[in-house]
Amino acid sequence: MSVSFCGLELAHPIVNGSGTFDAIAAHAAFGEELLRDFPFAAYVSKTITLEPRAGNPPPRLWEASAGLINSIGLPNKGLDGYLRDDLPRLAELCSLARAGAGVPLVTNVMGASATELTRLVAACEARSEIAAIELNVSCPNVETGLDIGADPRQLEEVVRAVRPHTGKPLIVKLTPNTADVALCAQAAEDAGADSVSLINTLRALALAPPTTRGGSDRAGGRSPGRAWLGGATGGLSGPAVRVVALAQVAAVAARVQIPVVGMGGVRSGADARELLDVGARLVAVGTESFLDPAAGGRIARELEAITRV
Amino acid sequence: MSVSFCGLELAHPIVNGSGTFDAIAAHAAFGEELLRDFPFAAYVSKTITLEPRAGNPPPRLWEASAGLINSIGLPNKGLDGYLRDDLPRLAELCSLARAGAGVPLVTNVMGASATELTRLVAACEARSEIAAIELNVSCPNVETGLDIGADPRQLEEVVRAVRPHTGKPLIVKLTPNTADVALCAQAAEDAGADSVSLINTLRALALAPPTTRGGSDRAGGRSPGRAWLGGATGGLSGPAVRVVALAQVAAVAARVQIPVVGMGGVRSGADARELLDVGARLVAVGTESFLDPAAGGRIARELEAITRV
Amino acid sequence: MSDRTSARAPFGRRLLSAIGVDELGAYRVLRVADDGPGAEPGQFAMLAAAEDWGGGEEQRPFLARAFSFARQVRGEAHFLLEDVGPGTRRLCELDAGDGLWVVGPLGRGFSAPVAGRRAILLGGGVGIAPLAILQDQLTAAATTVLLGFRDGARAEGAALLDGARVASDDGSVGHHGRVTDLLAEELARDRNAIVYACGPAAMLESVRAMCAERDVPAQLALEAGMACGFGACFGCVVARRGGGYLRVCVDGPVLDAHELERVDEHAGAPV
Amino acid sequence: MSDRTSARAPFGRRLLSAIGVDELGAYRVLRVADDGPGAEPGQFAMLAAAEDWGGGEEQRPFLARAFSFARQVRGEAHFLLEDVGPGTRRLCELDAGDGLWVVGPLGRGFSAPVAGRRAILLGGGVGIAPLAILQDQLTAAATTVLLGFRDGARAEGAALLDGARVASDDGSVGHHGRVTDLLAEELARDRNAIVYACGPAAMLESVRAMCAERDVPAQLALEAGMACGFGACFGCVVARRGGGYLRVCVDGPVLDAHELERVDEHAGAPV
Ligand SMILES: Cc1cc2nc3c(=O)[nH]c(=O)nc-3n(C[C@H](O)[C@H](O)[C@H](O)COP(=O)(O)OP(=O)(O)OC[C@H]3O[C@@H](n4cnc5c(N)ncnc54)[C@H](O)[C@@H]3O)c2cc1C
Ligand SMILES: Cc1cc2nc3c(=O)[nH]c(=O)nc-3n(C[C@H](O)[C@H](O)[C@H](O)COP(=O)(O)OP(=O)(O)OC[C@H]3O[C@@H](n4cnc5c(N)ncnc54)[C@H](O)[C@@H]3O)c2cc1C
Ligand SMILES: Cc1cc2nc3c(=O)[nH]c(=O)nc-3n(C[C@H](O)[C@H](O)[C@H](O)COP(=O)(O)O)c2cc1C
Ligand SMILES: Cc1cc2nc3c(=O)[nH]c(=O)nc-3n(C[C@H](O)[C@H](O)[C@H](O)COP(=O)(O)O)c2cc1C
Ligand code: FES
Ligand code: FES
Repeated sequence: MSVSFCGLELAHPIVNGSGTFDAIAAHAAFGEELLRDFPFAAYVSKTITLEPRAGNPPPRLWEASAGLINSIGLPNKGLDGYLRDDLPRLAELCSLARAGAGVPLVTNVMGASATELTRLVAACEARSEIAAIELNVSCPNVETGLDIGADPRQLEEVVRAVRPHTGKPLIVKLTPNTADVALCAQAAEDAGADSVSLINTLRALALAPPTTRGGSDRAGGRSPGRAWLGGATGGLSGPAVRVVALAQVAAVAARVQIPVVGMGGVRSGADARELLDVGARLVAVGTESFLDPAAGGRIARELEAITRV
Repeated sequence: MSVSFCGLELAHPIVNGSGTFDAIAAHAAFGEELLRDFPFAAYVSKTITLEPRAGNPPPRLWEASAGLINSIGLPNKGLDGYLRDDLPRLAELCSLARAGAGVPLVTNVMGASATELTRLVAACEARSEIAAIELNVSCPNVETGLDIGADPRQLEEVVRAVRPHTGKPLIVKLTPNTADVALCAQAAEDAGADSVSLINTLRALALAPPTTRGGSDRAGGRSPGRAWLGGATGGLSGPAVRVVALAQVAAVAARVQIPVVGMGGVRSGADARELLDVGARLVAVGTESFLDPAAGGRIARELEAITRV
Repeated sequence: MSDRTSARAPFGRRLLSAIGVDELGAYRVLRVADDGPGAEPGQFAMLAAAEDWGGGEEQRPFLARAFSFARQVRGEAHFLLEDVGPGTRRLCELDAGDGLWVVGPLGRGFSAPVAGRRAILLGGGVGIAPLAILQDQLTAAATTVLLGFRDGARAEGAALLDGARVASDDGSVGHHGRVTDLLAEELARDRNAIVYACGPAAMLESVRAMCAERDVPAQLALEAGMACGFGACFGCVVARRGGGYLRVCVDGPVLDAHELERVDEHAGAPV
Repeated sequence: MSDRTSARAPFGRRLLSAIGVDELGAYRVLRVADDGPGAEPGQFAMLAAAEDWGGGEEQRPFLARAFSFARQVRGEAHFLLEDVGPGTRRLCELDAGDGLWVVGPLGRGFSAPVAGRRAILLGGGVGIAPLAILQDQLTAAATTVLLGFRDGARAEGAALLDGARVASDDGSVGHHGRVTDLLAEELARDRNAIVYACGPAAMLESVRAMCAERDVPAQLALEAGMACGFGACFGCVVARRGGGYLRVCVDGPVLDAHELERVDEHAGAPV
């Protein structure tokens, strides 16, 4: 099932969705088994920003029908902290992954402007540990991420500005919260992106339950319409969004020539197969890894089994 | 729980989503009990177009995770057929509904252009049986419906063109498949709409299962990526979309002054309460009626019980 | 059995309880305590388990599922189930006393045979279900029962009806071949008949064609993916002869063969 | 029990089977056949039923749920459950032999008491769970056990530990009032202690404050809504003293009281 993606040779088409798998924490929790049976053919870092971010106040999670709403708020050490502390460690883990065969490391970055993104991309360009760069222009929890990604014109500008600063594969992660995602994908391709990835989470809202488990009201008195999440609105992921993702990935793959990384609600090899069947080159697994840290490997095996048939 | 909506006095805030309850067919199936316990405080017709439409070829349905994808394609007898055959019958049923108390009849119309919509609206204006008009500018299964509704500028033009032709309450049903639904709601309000309703279904895709129940392939040979629905893509509804609807309704209610009809995945009084809590005036029930034709009434009672607390 | 005016369903879903699930070869017979109105042969109900309906990897079933009344006896409604997916599987696992959401009886059933004509009941696979309750009510008319199955385990379903001639695709029981072969024989012997058929789309299509050719009246009980079962969603359509579509749930499930140009591949029982 | 290096979980979820669910007053004790590594006191596992997880009107649970190891004996892991929602309810209904998806042991457990200090185990409600396995392993050190409950039915949970002094909000059992009243007494008597606490946020916060005041070391086992339990989602955070956030699942669930400015309202056990 090996597949080539923007010049990278991957053992299979399954990778992780940015921000859904912390390889450092997972290694601390699961040890060497994680590296031996590393679930992904490439590893995507969570989103890195120029300045350090603490992330949103809790609560950050809400369980929706067949899905999860998150409002994490992109906590990260900032570019310098990432390059200094995390990148070397991640690079080491990636090189040891798959019993030493190693997996490429993709770094996902987000900036509020073309200037910020350019600095982030330039810094990544300078680091040989980084095999590819993913631009997050789609995070619904951060105003700018949304705005840039939802507007084809702005998106094209930003990608054009960034493109010259790296020779590494440049993946643009699109927002699903837009009228015509294929138009955005087209804009990214026209601006020189090597790949587009989608979907990010769908904008969603969860309200604080009027009463908590004990029957007593957390807020002290019913406060109608009070958002549960510290970040107010959040992003929906998981099985609930799978068919929406499938529609958007199909629309994008039909529009652009560059390879597409499809994701959204994938739980099984059959789900991954469907994204590939509508034109994705790679499939990313996010929320399902929360239910099973080894889900990516299981899905890759299931995919191979179906595909051999 | 009585509520006033654009000058109409409703017994409670629960109505039906357009195209999810055929009162004529339901009366044939359930008889007088339907009228005695009529589940909705107002009745919304399915979408009517100028010309008759047969609708999309089957299959038209797909069950998604915690939701339903439909690609019905707005089958209807066309304006003349509606006014001649269905309207009188619907008006009669509405007058007998709720044990004779009666419920207002809302007619939902869709047109490919301002001209078409104007003709539809003008025709409705002339019929006293119609209490209010809902403009469907959001049906993901029909190109134009999508385009108009997703672009605030176009939407404003259309509503401005239509507005002068009726003195009846004019509800604009927004599409959720857009970058900033509040902007679209604002456009509708600026153009003179009396209310906005949302959400319509989220664009989604279902693929034909590679093998059918018997293990034999319906399509004869695996055809990767073959759409299951006769209409290719469809619209997702039901619990899977509820938190997306909640976010969009909250964003819209925060933006506009006109009353908002909220819908999307409502299964219970608690779900309806949440939509009201974020600012909706009325709540529409769609898919849940398929699981229980009397769901609207149950939800209204649950809502009243919670609200009294 | 009336002429196209069918039994009316109570408004709203009813919470009934399962009496038990019995094996019948490859099939299961679900028995439900049902004090509701009598069903016309050919009518169906929308069923969903009250507990544990959905979830799991697929997060399905979500919607209720349609099943023909196979029999009604003293406050019991019987349904014949074939496990083809998450919904039927869950229903097959119901224990006595488990709750069941039921909407129905729904749809238009079979209409009475024209006096003097022999009734030929032709069923394929799980599609034999509505023919059982039909046979129960066709006491007057002379009837011939022809049933076809994929294999022996399924053929045990024939026990649901009396005096059936059976065909099986694998030859394990009765005629080795299609049940429509038996129909051809019967019609060759005596065409003064009316055919009541339910089964896979391909079977229904050849029944339609054979009867049209020989100009024998035929009533076909169709299937279609359904969300509501009472005409609300317009999802269950089949193409109508002369254009447009019919809603299987309210215009059918039993349709006069003449109403169809052909039987769509999606319009039959599980294969 | 080690010093902050905790037992490592096998990679990936494991399918284990339930041995049974026993009543313990208002709580349930779920016993699981677990051949996995030993858990440190304070560590937890993410649990989900292999069948019938989700669906229904809410279409929940979807994610796995976090539970502290309450005990480990001869290939059995015990979890103390309080039914507060769809996930815990489903787990309380497990029958012997039912499958269970388990990820764990996860997180950082309690650390060994400083030699010579008395260990005070202070638990509130279902939060007593990790104190039971802690007591099992604290054989060496002198221990005092203080447990608080809302009412008598919950107070029966005290049987999980030996020699507990009990307080109940409704006075039905033991001291009529808060368990922290008992802590005040104990610390007044002898401050040369280390406090191990788990329970509702409000309780943990007053334990933190009391111990800070009296400058008694305290380890608090926190809770937080969790999606993954192994540091992947960054969803389970609490504010860290001096800014930033800690992930309860990997930096905790047991935190040194000094790491927190205060215990957030969301960071405790079900009230
Ligand atoms: C009027 C009527 C009467 C019927 N009577 C009977 C009866 O008496 N006995 C009986 O056993 N059955 C009967 N059926 C068929 C029965 O309703 C279906 O077998 C049942 O709905 C299947 O549900 P499931 O969840 O088990 O399988 P599903 O997962 O729904 O799969 C069943 C078939 O539907 C398609 N499918 C697969 N996935 C999906 C999806 N996500 N969304 C939509 N379609 C999908 C495939 O073709 C698959 O083979 C009847 C149907 C109708 C309309
Ligand atoms: C480290 C750790 C150890 C724990 N140990 C134990 C233990 O030993 N025993 C035990 O009984 N419990 C324990 N818990 C708590 C347990 O995990 C929760 O009670 C459980 O997850 C509740 O799930 P539920 O589906 O039953 O209830 P939920 O429906 O998840 O509701 C539980 C609470 O979460 C909130 N909530 C309600 N709806 C939602 C939603 N849709 N999404 C998110 N939050 C919602 C409300 O405050 C509600 O009161 C522990 C938790 C952690 C983090
Ligand atoms: C808890 C959580 C955190 C996420 N963080 C990021 C992030 O930092 N950057 C990003 O581009 N996407 C992020 N995502 C989006 C995922 O990468 C993915 O696009 C989305 O979850 C859909 O896939 P899934 O349904 O398989 O989870 C996050 C998703 C979740 C659930
Ligand atoms: C089968 C089906 C048919 C629908 N037909 C229409 C329609 O004709 N016009 C319209 O404006 N919306 C239509 N809708 C959208 C619903 O009115 C509603 O906006 C949507 O289903 C979300 O609500 P729900 O999740 O409660 O179903 C339809 C929805 C479904 C499921
Ligand atoms: S199933 Fe809904 S209209 Fe027939
Ligand atoms: S629960 Fe996911 S990081 Fe802690």
